[in-house]
Amino acid sequence: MNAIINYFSEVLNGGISLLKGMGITGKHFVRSPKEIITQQYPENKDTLVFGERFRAQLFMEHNDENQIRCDACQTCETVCPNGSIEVVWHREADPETGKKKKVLDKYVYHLSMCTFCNLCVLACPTEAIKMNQEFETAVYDRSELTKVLNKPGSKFSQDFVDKSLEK
Amino acid sequence: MYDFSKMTGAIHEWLSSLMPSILVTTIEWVLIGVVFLALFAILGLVLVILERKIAGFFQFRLGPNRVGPYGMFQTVADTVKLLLKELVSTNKVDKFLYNVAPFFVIIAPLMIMAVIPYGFGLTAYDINVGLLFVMAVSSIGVVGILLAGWSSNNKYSLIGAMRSGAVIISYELSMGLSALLAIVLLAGSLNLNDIVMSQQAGWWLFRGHIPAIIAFVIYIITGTAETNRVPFDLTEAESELGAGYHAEYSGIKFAFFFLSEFVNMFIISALAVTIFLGGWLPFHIPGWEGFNNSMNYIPGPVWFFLKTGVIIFLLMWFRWTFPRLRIDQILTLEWKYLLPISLLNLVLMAFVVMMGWVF
Amino acid sequence: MTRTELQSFLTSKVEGLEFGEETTQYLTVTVPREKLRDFMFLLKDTEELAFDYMFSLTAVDWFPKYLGVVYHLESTKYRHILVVHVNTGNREDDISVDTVSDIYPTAHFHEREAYDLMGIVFEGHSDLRRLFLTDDWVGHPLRKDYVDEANMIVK
Amino acid sequence: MTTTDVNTNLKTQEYLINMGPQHPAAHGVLRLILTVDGEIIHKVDPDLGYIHRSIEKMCERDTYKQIVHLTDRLDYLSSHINNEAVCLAVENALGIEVPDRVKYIRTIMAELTRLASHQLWWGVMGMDIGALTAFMYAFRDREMINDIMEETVGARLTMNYNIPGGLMFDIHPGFQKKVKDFIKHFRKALPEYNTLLSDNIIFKKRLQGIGYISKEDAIAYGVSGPSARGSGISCDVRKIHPYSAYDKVEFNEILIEGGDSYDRYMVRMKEMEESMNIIDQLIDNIPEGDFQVKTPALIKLPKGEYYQKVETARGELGVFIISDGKKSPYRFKFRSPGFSNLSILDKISRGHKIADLVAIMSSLDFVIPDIDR
Repeated sequence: MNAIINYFSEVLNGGISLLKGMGITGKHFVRSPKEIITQQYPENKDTLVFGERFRAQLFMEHNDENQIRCDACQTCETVCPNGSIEVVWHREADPETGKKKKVLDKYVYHLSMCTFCNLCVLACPTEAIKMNQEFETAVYDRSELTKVLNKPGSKFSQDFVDKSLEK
Repeated sequence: MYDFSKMTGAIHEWLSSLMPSILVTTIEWVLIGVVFLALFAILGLVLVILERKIAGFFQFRLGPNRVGPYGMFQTVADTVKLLLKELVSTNKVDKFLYNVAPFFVIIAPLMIMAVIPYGFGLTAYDINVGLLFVMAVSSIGVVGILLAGWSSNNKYSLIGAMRSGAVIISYELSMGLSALLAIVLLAGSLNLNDIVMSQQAGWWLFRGHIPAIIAFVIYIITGTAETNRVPFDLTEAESELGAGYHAEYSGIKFAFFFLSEFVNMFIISALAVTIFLGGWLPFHIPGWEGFNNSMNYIPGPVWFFLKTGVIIFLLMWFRWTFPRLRIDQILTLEWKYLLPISLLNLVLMAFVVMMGWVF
Repeated sequence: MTRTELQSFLTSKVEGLEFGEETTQYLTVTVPREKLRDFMFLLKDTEELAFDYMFSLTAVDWFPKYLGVVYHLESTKYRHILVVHVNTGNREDDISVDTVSDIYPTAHFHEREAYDLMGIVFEGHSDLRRLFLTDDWVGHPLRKDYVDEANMIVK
Repeated sequence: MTTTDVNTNLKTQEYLINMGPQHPAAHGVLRLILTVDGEIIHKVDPDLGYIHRSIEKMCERDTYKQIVHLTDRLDYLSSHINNEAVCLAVENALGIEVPDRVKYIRTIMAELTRLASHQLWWGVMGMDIGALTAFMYAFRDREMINDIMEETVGARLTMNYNIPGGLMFDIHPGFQKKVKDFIKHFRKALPEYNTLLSDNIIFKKRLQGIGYISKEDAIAYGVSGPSARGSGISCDVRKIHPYSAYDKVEFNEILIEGGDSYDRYMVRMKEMEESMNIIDQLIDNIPEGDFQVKTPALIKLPKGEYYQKVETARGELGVFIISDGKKSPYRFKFRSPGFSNLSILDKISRGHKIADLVAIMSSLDFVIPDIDR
């Protein structure tokens, strides 16, 4: 007799547990218009909010006079674990002091090799490079992933460095 | 109640007056075939979008929302895509069986659709062994699944097909023998139209009280198993077998399997409605004459599809809630639980009918 | 058992053990190759030691002398930890070490990994195949003198 | 004819199935070569290496500060805890004591990571068993953790927030409030998880009695983490060898004696509650102070061997460094929890069905990059 009672109580309890589960999904089905978490991506592009620290890709800050804060010290190049940064530079005599100084030619950034570890940004003594929030990095050709970060004709400016370090 | 046989009779007479009878029969066949194929396609499209939308809402998503308003034309786009796709198959398949399998699975639901009463006098093939016909024909579908699994020459497909065979053969038992037979005892007929008409005083689900409710629950469980849907979807078991029996199919052949799953779901629901929920009969509450009269104004087919929709929603609700059973658990459920209970239920029902305890 | 107790206990039981310096994090002991299995049995079966949990097996290339295996053992009962070192004869042809996979089943996988990447042959291992790399791979990548000009970026 | 003759005549043929490397239940690219009789598994032979990146070899090339970001890619679901392991090892070797603030933040972050990992595991477990909706419920909640991480750390998955000597930045001003909001939300959501799956009869039947690991086996095979605690072994590194702020918080080590898949499942479910308790205790008490200690630009560890254990979401992660005094380690070994947990798969899945193997695999919670390294 016990076996029969067990048999039917098992069926009943099993059924109840199933119904409870359906209750959970049912509750969310009824409530779903309020709860929808889908983001309509390309349409909501303008309203997308990122954390200010979100690391998408490296960029170099230029001011209005096309000046940069990078003095080609190559710290970022040595600190990068993946070799995604190449600093191309030459020596030039400073017109005021006459000392020979490094001058940046090209700041080459291989996005394809970057793991967004942020070590270069931390290491930079002049805060010349930063991470921006441009996360759409898909391109049609692999060569487009190799970027030159400094704009043509940009010049290193000590004032610019001082200004930004003050903040 | 509008008798649709008047309309069809009028068409038949009009055609007969124009041409010899053999031509009339041919034209009528073609007409009915076209109508049912259209119904089949429309059902497939509607049910697929419905499933995806409902799944979305269960999961706080939007579901398809790109093609057309609210994504309503998503399935149309998908169908076009599937039609245009290349038919890829491995060269190790058993060519003939591989190609013939999709048609098996599509023919079974098409044939069953012929005997279902959609409205008063709206049945393509009104035979007196309707229920028996349904049970017999629905077994053809599994042949298609077995053929697909076997001919694909893929171990995953084979496992899926064998599971499907085991499940469907065992679940037909409690579905046919007990759940449906219980109502046949009440209605006293195997003809689906007669079963519907016998429910004019009230649906069998309510009139047959406890045994009918048990029969209905068992029918819904077995029906879910017959259509290979969650929690009995182990034939295609996404996480175990990839796609199971249709893993090697692509393009329109895959679409056939896909469609037949949804149309099977419609058929299971339609049968549940016909047998337990009064088919195309309107919803009546005894004593509320005004309410009942106003209900009568809604045409039968609308009632039929409305009720079917409710059952389909129930099946979808199952799918988006439950985990999947294992093969031996499915067979245990059938042989140790459903079959004994439904046999017992049959005896109970016979007793109820004998004592005349039906409302 | 504390570190000093463990050291004196082991010295009394087995001869030829070399203990590491005092400053190391855990008690470190180097075992002669031929005594490894006996030593491991002793560690596992002695009631007072009960080193039943091998949580790490590391293969090391002590370039250019020999290859080595480092076993990290812990007792789930007493929670003391012992590091066992064992070294092969050289790096070229005498590179076998007795297996401990029957004593500590977890070593079964770890030894396959060590064989695959470092090339140490574990004598008596039931199924010593490459684990990560393909069967026809030439060389053992974790060795210090392994050269793969195509895939390795040397800074 | 004797009975033995009948048996030999009835013998069916075994066959091989390749499960993976591309398989929905492999959770990555794990290939299992199954020897099957019908649906009964006779042997499981894991074939690894489909995403082996040789991180240990790369570590021998990099400096200690650079190594940290590689560990994000081991077990990507507990990336913060992996970072922490390397940083702790380096700090201990150098004898650096980090400020309490760092310890607290690290612990909170680690527990958030554990929660996120367990949520993902829960969703995927549901999906492996066939309940598709569970996945979305888990992801809704996991998204909140990811947003917290994005705001404070700057990345959602591969965080790289720890550096030897502390943290990369201080926490975001909104961090504490967001974490509290999340905990409040998740305390309500977790009972839903239990009603939807844990109490479900089908789910229970699928897991109970499947993949039994005995206490002895679990120790011998080096199983660790929730998988071992489901067999009743006390192996929580946070309790046994406390690191960061774990000695300052009260929490229970969840132990269930059963040893089957359902017990492993329940351990993780209850661990989520414990994680929330730990965060509750710490979140309001983060002490003021620096978020990092100055370290030399090029860290050189003294000659010697260093080992650091931490408890990731999957079990015990060990970092073993052999240093020869140079800027890069001489040998860097990760003792990954998944690798040892995988070694028992063959033993416990024999005699079960293919569907059970899927359940066992998700109950052991594999992350393949963790196994392959």
